[in-house]
Amino acid sequence: MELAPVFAWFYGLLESLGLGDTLNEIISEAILALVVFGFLSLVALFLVWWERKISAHVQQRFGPMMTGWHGVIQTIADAVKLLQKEDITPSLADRGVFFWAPVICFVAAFAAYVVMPFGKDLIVADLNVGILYIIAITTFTVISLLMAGWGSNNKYALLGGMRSAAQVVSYEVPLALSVLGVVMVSGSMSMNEIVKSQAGWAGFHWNIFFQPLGFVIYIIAATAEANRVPFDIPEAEQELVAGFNIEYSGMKFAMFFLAEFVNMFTVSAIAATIFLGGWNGPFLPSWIWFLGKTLAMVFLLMLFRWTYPRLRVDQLMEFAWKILLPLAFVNIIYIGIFAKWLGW
Amino acid sequence: MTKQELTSYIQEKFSGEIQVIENDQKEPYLIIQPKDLHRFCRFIYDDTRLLLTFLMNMSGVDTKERFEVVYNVCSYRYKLRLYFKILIPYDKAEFDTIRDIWPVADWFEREIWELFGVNVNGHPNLKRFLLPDDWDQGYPMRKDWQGRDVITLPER
Amino acid sequence: MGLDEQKPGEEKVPIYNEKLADGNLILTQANKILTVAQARSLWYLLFGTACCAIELMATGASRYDFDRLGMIFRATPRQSDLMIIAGTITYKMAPVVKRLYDQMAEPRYVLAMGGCAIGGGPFYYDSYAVLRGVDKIIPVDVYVPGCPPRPESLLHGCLEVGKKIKQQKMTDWRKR
Amino acid sequence: MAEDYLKTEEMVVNMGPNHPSTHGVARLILHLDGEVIHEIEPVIGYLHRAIEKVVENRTYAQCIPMMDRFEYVTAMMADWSFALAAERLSDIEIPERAEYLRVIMGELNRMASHLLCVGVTALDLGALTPFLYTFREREDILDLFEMTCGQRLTYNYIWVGGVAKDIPPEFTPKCREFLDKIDAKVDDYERVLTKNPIWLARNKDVGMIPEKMVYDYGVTGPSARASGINFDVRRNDPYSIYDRFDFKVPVYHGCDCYDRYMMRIQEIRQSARIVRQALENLPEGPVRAKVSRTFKPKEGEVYSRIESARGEMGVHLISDGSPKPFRVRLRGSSYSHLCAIPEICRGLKIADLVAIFASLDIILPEIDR
Repeated sequence: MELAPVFAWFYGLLESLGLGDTLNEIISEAILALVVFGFLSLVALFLVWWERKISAHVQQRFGPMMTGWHGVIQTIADAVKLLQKEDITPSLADRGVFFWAPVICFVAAFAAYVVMPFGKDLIVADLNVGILYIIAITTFTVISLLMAGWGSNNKYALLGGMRSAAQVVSYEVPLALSVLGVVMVSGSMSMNEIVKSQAGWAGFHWNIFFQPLGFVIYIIAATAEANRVPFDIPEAEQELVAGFNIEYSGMKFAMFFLAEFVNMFTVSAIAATIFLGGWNGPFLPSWIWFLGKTLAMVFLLMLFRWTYPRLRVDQLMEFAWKILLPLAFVNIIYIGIFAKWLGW
Repeated sequence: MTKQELTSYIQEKFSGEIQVIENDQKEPYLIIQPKDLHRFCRFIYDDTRLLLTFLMNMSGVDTKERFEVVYNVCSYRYKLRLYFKILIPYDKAEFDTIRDIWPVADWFEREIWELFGVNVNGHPNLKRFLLPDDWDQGYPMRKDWQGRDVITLPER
Repeated sequence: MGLDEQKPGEEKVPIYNEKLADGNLILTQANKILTVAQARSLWYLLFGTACCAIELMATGASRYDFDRLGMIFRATPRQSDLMIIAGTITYKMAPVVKRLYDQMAEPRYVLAMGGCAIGGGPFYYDSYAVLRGVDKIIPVDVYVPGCPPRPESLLHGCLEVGKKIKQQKMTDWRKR
Repeated sequence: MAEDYLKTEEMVVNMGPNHPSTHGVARLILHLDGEVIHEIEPVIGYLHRAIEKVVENRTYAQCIPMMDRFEYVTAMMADWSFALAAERLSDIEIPERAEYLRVIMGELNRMASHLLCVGVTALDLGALTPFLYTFREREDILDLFEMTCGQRLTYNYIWVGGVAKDIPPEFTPKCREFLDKIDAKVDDYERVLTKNPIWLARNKDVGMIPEKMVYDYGVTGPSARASGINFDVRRNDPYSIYDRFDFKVPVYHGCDCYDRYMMRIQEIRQSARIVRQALENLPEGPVRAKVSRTFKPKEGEVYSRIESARGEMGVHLISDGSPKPFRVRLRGSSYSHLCAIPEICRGLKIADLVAIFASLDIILPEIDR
C-alpha cells in the first residue's frame, strides 16, 4: 500500500477546512516534520537495538533479553533512563558551545531528511539541488563535534573533536566525487530525478551495476562520515576514552547517540537512493523497498563495525587522500567516457 | 661455562676484591664492594666471554644487620646466570646507580630507595614510586618498620 | 500494601506510591516506568583494578553476557550509572575512585565486588597500602563477596541493584 | 621561519589510572604534540598492595594465595614459581604425578593468558569480536581449573611439595576435548586477524623493540622472542620436567607488535602440544609430598625463575630457617616491559601506544605487587 495517497487525502482534508493557503501550508509542513521526526526517532531507537542484537549474535551472545521480547524495548528503557540522568556541565566548560553542540548535531542529522524520497511521491521537498543539500547539511555534524570537543574543556574531547574534523573533511571529498558520478549519469541533483533515472529494467538499471567503483568509494567514505569502525577514531574508546562526548551526560549524550544512528541511517538511505534504485521495485509498495534497501545497507555497516579493527589517524588520512581520492577521479573519468560515448 | 668456571673466571679478573659464597642451592653468590659495583657491572656487561647483558632482578634486603642489594644477571648468548650482591651498612646507606648500563635498573633502584631508604648515588629521578605521593611513614620494607594503620595478623 | 492495613505507629509512606485505586494511577505508573527504565539500563563504568576486573570482563563476555540485562560498559563516568569497584583499592588509588564517583551523574549506584573492595580482603592484615573497604570513601549499594566473585554472583549483584532501584520513589531523588 | 609559526604548545594528557586500555591502573602522563608522543612518564603504584611485606608475616602455605593475587592472570605460574623457590631451599622430593599436573596446569594457564592477551589486543585496536571469541575458549580452560581446584582465577593449587589435590576423573576427557578443538579455534582467530589489512597496518612495524632495547630493559618471554632472542627458560634452563617434552620455541625477528601477536598465537599451539604429551604420560601415584603445615626450609637464599606467560617470573626468596619467609622479592616481567614503554613509544602516536601496551601484555599487579 502506497503511503503518498494517505498524505494527499490528509492534505485534501486540511484544505476542506478552509483555513486559507498560508495556514494550510504551515500546518501541513509542521505535521510532516513531526511525522518524519517521529519516524526517524523510532528508526534510531530500533537501530540501536538492532546493532546490539547483531553484535551479540556475531559474538555468540544473546544481547538484550530481559526488557521486552528479546529486548525490543531495551533502547526505550535506555532513553528514559538517560532522560532522568543528571545533566552535568563541567564548571570550566564553555557553556554556550557545550550546550549547543548536541543540538546542532541532532538538527543536522534530522535536517537531511527533507529531501529524502521515502517512497513514490513521498518526499518532503523535492529540491532541485537535493543531493548537494544533503552533503552540505550532514557536514554540519563535524561542526557540532568540534564544538563538543572544544566546549568540554577536556583534552580527550579536544583530541576527539580535532580528529573528527580532520576525518570528516577528508572523506567529504571522495564522498562528493563518488556522488558526482551518479549526478553525471542521471543529469540531475534532485533526489527524485535520480531515483526515477534508475527505474525499469527490473532492477538492472541501478547505478551500482554501472558504477561499482563509485559504490565502493561511497560506502567507505560514508562509513567514515558516520564515524563507524574502522573509521571511528573520533570516539575511539580505547584511546580517547569516549572522544568528543566524554563530558556529556544524560539527554545531551542521548542526542549525540541518536544522531549517530540517524547519521548511519542517512548515509545508508543515500546509498540506497542513488546506487540501489531508491524506492524502485516490483510488487511491494515503494516505501518498503526503500526501507528494505536502506536497512540492508545499515546491516552492511554494522557488519563492518563488528569485524574490523580501527585504523590509526594518519593511516586514515593517507587512505583518504592517497587511495580513495585518486580512485574517485578514476571513477569520474570512467563515467565521463562511458556516459559521453555510449550515451547511457 | 659452568658456574664454577664462571666464578673463578671473574675472580681472576678481580683478584682478591670479590668474595664468593657457595650455598646449598648450587647458586654461588659473589659479594662485591659497593665502590667496585659500577666497574664490575661494566666488566661483566662488556666482556666477550661473559656478555651478561641482561639484568633480571634487583632486590633490596634488610638483614637486620645491614642492607643488601642482590643483582641477578644473565646472558642470553651463553646461557649463563650470575648472582652478586653488595653489602651496605646501616650508617652509610647508599650505593651507586647502574642505570647507565641497564636503563631498567632505574626503576629497581627507585623502588629500593623508596621502600628501604637506601640512597642511590647518581640517580636523577628519585621520587615517589609505589607509595602515595603524600606518604610520610618512612620506609615500609625495613624490618623494624611500624606502620600507623597496619593491623597485624594475630598469632594462632 | 493498602492504606487500610497501615498500623498507626508506622511511618506514613507517600500516598501516590502505595495507593492504586484512588486515582493516583498515573503517578504510580510513571514512577514504575522511570525506575524500571533505570534498573534495566544500568550502564556500568569500565573500572577495574585487580583480579575482579578479569572476572568483570568475563562477565561481559559471551558466556555470561551482561548485555542480556541491558548493561553495557561506558568508558567515561559521565555516562555510566553503576560503578563496579572490581578489585583492591589502595590508599594511592582511593582519591581517584572518589573522583570518578564524583564525576558520575546522578542517579548513580556503586557495587563493591570482591573481598578487597568490601573490606580489604586478603590484604586486611599486615598491608600498609590497602584501603580496608571502599565504603570508607564512597557509599556502596550492593556488596558481592568472593575472591573474586563468580560471574553468576556478580550478575546476581547487578540484579539486586536493579531491585533496589525499583523500590525507589520519585521523591527520593531530591534527597539524594 | 615557518617552523616558528607552526610551533605548537606541548599538550600534557593524563592517561589513567582509569582508562580503558591501560589494563588496570597504570597511569601514563603523555606529553603530546598533536597526536605524536614526545615523552611518556609512567606513574605506577596504584595497585601496590604490599604483597612482599604481607608474605613476611605468613607461613609458606599461607603465601601461596598471596602469589595468586600477585599475578592473577597466570596464577598457576605464580604459585609455581614460589613453590619452586621454597622447594629449592629444602630437599623435598616432588612426586612424579604432581610434576606432570603442574605442567598441565601451567600450560593451560599459559594458554588462558595468551587468549586473554590476543583478545585484549584486538579489543584495544577496536575489534570487539575477537575478544569475545578468545574469552569463549578461555572459559573452557577456566572450567577445567574449576573442576580441579574450585576456583576460576586465584587457584591456590600448586603448593610447596606438590599440588593441592588430584584431578577429578572427568578432567582428562574434558581436557582432551578442549585440546582437540583449540587448534581449530586458533585458526578462527587467525582468520579474523592475521591477514586483516587493517590489523597489519596497525601492527606491522609498530613498537619496534630492537635487540639492544631487549637487553637494556630486560624484556623477556614472548616479547623478547619476537625480537629474535632465542631464549626460553623452559628449554634453556629447564625447571620441573620440561626437559621431557617435545615442543618448539617459536622465534620471530620482526621486533614489532605483529610478531608479538603471532608469537602468542604460536605459543598457544605449542602449549596444547605440551599438555597433550603430559596427559599421555601422566603417571599414577600421590600428588603431594609430606610437607608439614609449619614447613621450614633451610636457611639460605635462592632465585627461582620460570617462564610465565608474559616473560620470566622470578621469586627471590630468603629464608632464615623460620616458618615464615624472611624476604621475598617478586619479579614480574611486566615491570621491565612498562619501564621500556617510554623508550619504545617515543615519536609514535597515541593509537600506537595502545597497540604496544596491549601487545606487550602488561598487567599491573605484577608491577605494583
